[in-house]
Amino acid sequence: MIHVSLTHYLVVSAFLFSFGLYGVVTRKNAVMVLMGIELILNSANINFVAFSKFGNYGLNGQIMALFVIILAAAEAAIALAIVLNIYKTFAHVDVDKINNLKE
Amino acid sequence: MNGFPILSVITFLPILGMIIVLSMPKEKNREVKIATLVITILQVILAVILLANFNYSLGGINDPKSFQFVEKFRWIEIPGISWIGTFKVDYYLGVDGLSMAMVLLTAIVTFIATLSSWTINKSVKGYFALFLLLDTAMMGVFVALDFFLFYIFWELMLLPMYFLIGIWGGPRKEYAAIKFFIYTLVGSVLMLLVMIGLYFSAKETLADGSQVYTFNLLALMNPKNYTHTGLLSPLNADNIRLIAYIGLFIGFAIKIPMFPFHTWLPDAHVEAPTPISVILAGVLLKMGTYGILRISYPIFPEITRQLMWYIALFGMINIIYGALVALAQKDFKKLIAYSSVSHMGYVLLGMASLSAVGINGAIFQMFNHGTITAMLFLIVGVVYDRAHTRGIYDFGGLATQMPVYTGVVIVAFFAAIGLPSLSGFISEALVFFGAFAVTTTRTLAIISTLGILLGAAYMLWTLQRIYFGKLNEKWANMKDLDLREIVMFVPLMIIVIYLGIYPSAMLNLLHASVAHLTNFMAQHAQSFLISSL
Amino acid sequence: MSLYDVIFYLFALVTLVSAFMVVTTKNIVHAAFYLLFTFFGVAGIYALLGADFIAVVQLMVYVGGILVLILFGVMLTNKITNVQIRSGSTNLVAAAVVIGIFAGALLTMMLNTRWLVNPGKTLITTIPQIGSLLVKQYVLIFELLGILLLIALVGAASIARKEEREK
Amino acid sequence: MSDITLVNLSLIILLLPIFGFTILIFFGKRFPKLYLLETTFLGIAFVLAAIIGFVKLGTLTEHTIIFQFTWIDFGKLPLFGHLKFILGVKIDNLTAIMLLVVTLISFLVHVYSIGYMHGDKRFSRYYAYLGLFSFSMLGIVLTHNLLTLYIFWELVGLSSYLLIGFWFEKKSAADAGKKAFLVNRVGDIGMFLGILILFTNYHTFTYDSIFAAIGAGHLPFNSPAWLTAAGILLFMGAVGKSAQFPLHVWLPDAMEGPTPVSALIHAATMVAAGVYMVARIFPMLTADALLVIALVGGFTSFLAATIAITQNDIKKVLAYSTISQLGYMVMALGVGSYAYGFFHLVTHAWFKALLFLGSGSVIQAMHHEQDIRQMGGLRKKMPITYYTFLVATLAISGVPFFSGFLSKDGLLLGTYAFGSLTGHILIPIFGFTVVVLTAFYMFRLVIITFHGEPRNQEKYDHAKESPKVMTIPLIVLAVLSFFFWYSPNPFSSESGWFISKWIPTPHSVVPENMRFNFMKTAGEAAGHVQNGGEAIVHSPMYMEALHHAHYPAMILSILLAALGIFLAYWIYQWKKVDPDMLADRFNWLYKFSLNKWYFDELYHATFVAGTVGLGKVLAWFDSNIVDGVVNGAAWVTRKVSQFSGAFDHYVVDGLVNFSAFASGFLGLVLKKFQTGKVQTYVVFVVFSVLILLLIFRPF
Repeated sequence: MIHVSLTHYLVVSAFLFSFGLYGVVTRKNAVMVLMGIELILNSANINFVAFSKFGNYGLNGQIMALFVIILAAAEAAIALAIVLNIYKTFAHVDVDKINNLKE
Repeated sequence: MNGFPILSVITFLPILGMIIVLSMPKEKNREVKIATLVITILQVILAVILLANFNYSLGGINDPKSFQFVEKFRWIEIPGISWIGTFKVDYYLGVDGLSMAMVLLTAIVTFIATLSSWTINKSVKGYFALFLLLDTAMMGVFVALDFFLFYIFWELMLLPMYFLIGIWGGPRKEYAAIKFFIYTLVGSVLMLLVMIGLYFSAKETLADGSQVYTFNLLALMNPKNYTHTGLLSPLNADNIRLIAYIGLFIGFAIKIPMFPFHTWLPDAHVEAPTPISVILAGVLLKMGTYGILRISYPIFPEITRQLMWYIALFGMINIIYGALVALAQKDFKKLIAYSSVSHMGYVLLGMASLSAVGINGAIFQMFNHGTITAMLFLIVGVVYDRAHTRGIYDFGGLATQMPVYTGVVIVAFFAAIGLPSLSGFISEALVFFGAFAVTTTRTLAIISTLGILLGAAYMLWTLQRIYFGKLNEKWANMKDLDLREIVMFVPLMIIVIYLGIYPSAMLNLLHASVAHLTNFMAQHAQSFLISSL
Repeated sequence: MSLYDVIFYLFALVTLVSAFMVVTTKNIVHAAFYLLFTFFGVAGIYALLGADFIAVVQLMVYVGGILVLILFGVMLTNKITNVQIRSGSTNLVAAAVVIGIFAGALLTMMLNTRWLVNPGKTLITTIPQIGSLLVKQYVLIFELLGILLLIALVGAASIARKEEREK
Repeated sequence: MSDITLVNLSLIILLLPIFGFTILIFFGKRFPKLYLLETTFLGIAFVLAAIIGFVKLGTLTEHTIIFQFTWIDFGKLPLFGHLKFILGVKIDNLTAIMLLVVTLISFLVHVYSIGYMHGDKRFSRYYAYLGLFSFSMLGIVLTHNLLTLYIFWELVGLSSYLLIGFWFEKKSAADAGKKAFLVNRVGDIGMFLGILILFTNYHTFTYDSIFAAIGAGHLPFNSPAWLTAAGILLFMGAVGKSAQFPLHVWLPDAMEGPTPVSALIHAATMVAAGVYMVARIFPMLTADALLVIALVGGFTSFLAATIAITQNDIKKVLAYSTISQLGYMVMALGVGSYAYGFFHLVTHAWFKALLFLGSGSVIQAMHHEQDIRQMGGLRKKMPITYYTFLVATLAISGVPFFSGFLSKDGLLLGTYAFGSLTGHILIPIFGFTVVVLTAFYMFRLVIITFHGEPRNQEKYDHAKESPKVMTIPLIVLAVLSFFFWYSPNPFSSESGWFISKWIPTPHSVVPENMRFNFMKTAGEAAGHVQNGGEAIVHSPMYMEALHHAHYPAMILSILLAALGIFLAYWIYQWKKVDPDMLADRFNWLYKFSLNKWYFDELYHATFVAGTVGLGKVLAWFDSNIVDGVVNGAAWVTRKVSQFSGAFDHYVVDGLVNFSAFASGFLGLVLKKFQTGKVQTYVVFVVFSVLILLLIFRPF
């Protein structure tokens, strides 16, 4: 078995991304959608850190990962606030039924 | 006065007022009016302070040292443009006798127009904001000494005027506003072309010794500053200065308005609300003649001399034609509008003579026409406010009903006729003295004296049709002037009578500048011509 | 197969399995807990990659912050009394097909690309370097993110509160 | 009394009326009694004028006082040198006499108006206007330069306008005021041009400076023709103001004003201003100019007299008689009979004012009836009015022992001598014909109005003598119409103080070759009688001619006057001939005279209609051609823009519309994809990325 290399990490991240995407696409509950998004973000972060280790860019990748985490926190806060609002408005958080944007 | 930027203050004070007015709540109509009034009063006070500190012995015109209250600094500077070097525009303000008279006139007429705007009830806030913007633009035109700056103010004035006529005007306001706008815009375009042409024809030497293209009017007046290749340079054998002069002249002539470019005026006047007519006739028309004196004359002295007969001819046509057409009008306001055409003819005639007396008379006439026509339009406004009609034949016998008003009317009408002891006479007389003294314009001056008769004819006929005779029963309830209207008329009447009895008050202000201008033109007409050989 | 490799596979397994559970389980609360494991796994991967600081931050922010937030979200948006905590899914098959293809493409890309690998020296600790980068090279972004967080905080509070005030 | 005191007094006289005017305009409505103030002011002015008169005429006869100050200083100018407009007062004998005349008549009219205008609703306004008029008239009299003369000239025009149109509710009154002002303006344009010529050449307005320059041989534009032109143009002002042919048409209409105003302005003072002005500029008039003046004056006097004999309105008769007499004065000046021309101005002022005031008295007694055919027999009802009126009639007819005889005789003598010296006999013919006509129409007026039986019994019954406030001015003026004020000898004024002392004929400054032969200085040494103040411009030849003409002219004029009076009595008193029969016999002549030679109609058809018509044509031109070009340009622009609009619409926009249609179609299709669900979109995104991956195959 070969030694763990960059590709391994990338494959893990690719799977994680796909799972996250699957979550975002299939889930009805807005909170679950959010969870999917978190997964996607994490997968991206893994790539950043991995490239930071194996690439030629020093610690910049880690810094980016850090920023992504911060943004994720902000995004989660806002998104949940919105979800709360949606809940107050529609009494549910089913994204399937929230399609007032149509027409 | 040292260091205090009084000209900037007097020019931009209305902008401040505009901001104040805009920040007021919409329903505070009265407060908006009072704020505007305060601003215009402040402006009059500033103008009086200017006058009190004005040195009557300094000429101005082309001499930077004898301009007063000068403010000059670099406004726009873009260095290192490949084919023109440094592009620079100065913020350059200053007054001499010529502009001082106009600044005074603007301040006074604006104040009066504000009082007259009291009856405006439709979107008051917007009206007064535009009004104050217009005020700034007018003031700016008269104090700017940089062509670029002048042009900006000139154009700036167009915008509020368009809306003031187009929104607050009479039944055909859109037509009138568009006509005014397009006419003036045509003039502006011509002016812009000449301005650019001049810019690329002369270079100013800066303090550090470098030479740059310039918009500085004073630098453009010096034949030494012109380059050999400039299109409008007298040094260039292929120059097109004559065409440029005519273009520029048409640009200004539209504003005067000179026959045959005058037809926007009656429409604009008839449709504009009274205060705007007052401003239009009182100040805006002066911009044309002011521009000619400030820009065309000193920058193109040799061509002015070449064309003086034609200018006088158009002056004469304006006088006679305007008066004859006025005679046939049935609309009171239109009649006054045509009388403006006729009266501005005197200004042209006096200017065309190129003699000191004639130019003195012309500038004095500009001032007097400003005050007198303001009164005339206010007079129309008074009846229009009450009767909502302006047909001359709709009235009759108002003298019985409104004695105070009729007294004012008589003073104003006779001032317009040029009755001695009222200001209009001196200026018209000086115009004739000047124009007659010069051989070129003598014949035209003689013909133009007919205007004195025709002026009296249409004015007295109007006086008789509207004010004398039996009272039309329809107007038996018409009220005489109220206090606000009296306050509106009294300052103008005082000015008209005071300047009629003691014209030196104004002429002293002018004569250093006018003498300087005529001397300058006499000398430089030669040097401009010689350098072109 | 070194210990390093073993630990990597362990973490990768934890991460992927729990992530799969997150997106497949019907129970929201369960999903949240699976998510917790995912975050742990990812943190482990960070640690394996020598990013100790990021790993710690991952734990603190995701586990300590975001996850709690999500749980609160779950609590607040599902009627606890009804215990209707299950959540449905849509278009399962179609999504699975599309995303399967996508994942395939992604994996192909990952595997077929010849990555430029230049393993630098492994640092014992990255914290001083990250700190100095943050206050030197990235100081502007750093500050901006601080402001962004503040805004997000205020914004979230304001959005969430709005309805109540109207009532 | 020093010069400066006299100047100050004269300035006080000048300013008192305008002061009164200001007060009355502003406070007249609140204090209705203020008119008394104005009257008092005029009284004071008269007293001061009398003082000036006594001092000036008594002790300083040969001395001219000039006081001047700078009004506008232009500094040094190219073309004009150091230019100043100077205002000033000139007090010589002419001024002193005129001051007396103006202030006294003005005062009397003020007093008279208290009675005449009693109860008018604009009483204060009336007095204010009178004050304005007095001020302006005194200004004309006092000024020493042409510019101020012109200024006051226009101001009297204004006050005349206001007073003629005083009852502006009447359309005819308002019309008359306008007509007066405009007709005067025509003359004023000429005068203004004359001033322009003089100013352009001499850069001054002062009479004396101009005369000095001409005397030094400096002609306008170096041409004698221009000097003549300047003289005639200035005279045009007088033609307007003194109602000379062809601008005489305004004066009869001006009778629409209140009668005292007619007396003051349109008989005694303002209309005489023209004559006064000609007298002022007399030294610079060339022979040609003088001849024009004489002919205009002579013709005017004849024209007006012929009209006066048929008029039936009492004021119209007097108006034409005024024009005729003014023509006399102008003619006198034209023939070089300077002193008599001015003398006639003074005497005429008294008796013509008297006639008008008398007519006012009659009109009021008859309840504003002005038609003499409604009057008759008023002698018994109104004795004071009648006798004073009679005195004035005798004076104007040139009957010895009255003032009119002295002046008229003198000026007829002048025309006689002129005719015999130059051969222009038309002028003396005019002069002597008018004597007959004047005597005839004046006595016709007196006889029809005061003698015989009343024609309108009802009005007659109500008529009564006017109150004292009106009759006293009549008496004062009547007294002034006797000969003894002017000369101790009732048959000749030569020994009188007017001619021998007070009014010396000024030097002509015109170059020798442009004067009449008899006015040349060459060889005049013998006739140059300085001490008598006479004959300064006149050569011995002229003196001799004058001497020869003396008795023939006097006898002729007395006989002709008698003839006129006799004819009037023959026809109207003794009714030997029926006037209606005469009118029928000479129908067209009668019509011609009655309709004032059709001048009004002529002017109206030509000048007025012409101007108004031209105005209308130009207004049409303006709104259709000039503006039409503008609107046409706008139309063309619009058409072009419509065309390009069409192009835009069908071609450019066609493409656009097509693409819009296409996108609409697509939209219909794609609408299916717009589910409004975020997740669907995500799937699309993923799908797209997949497609991109397939296309670019980055692996």
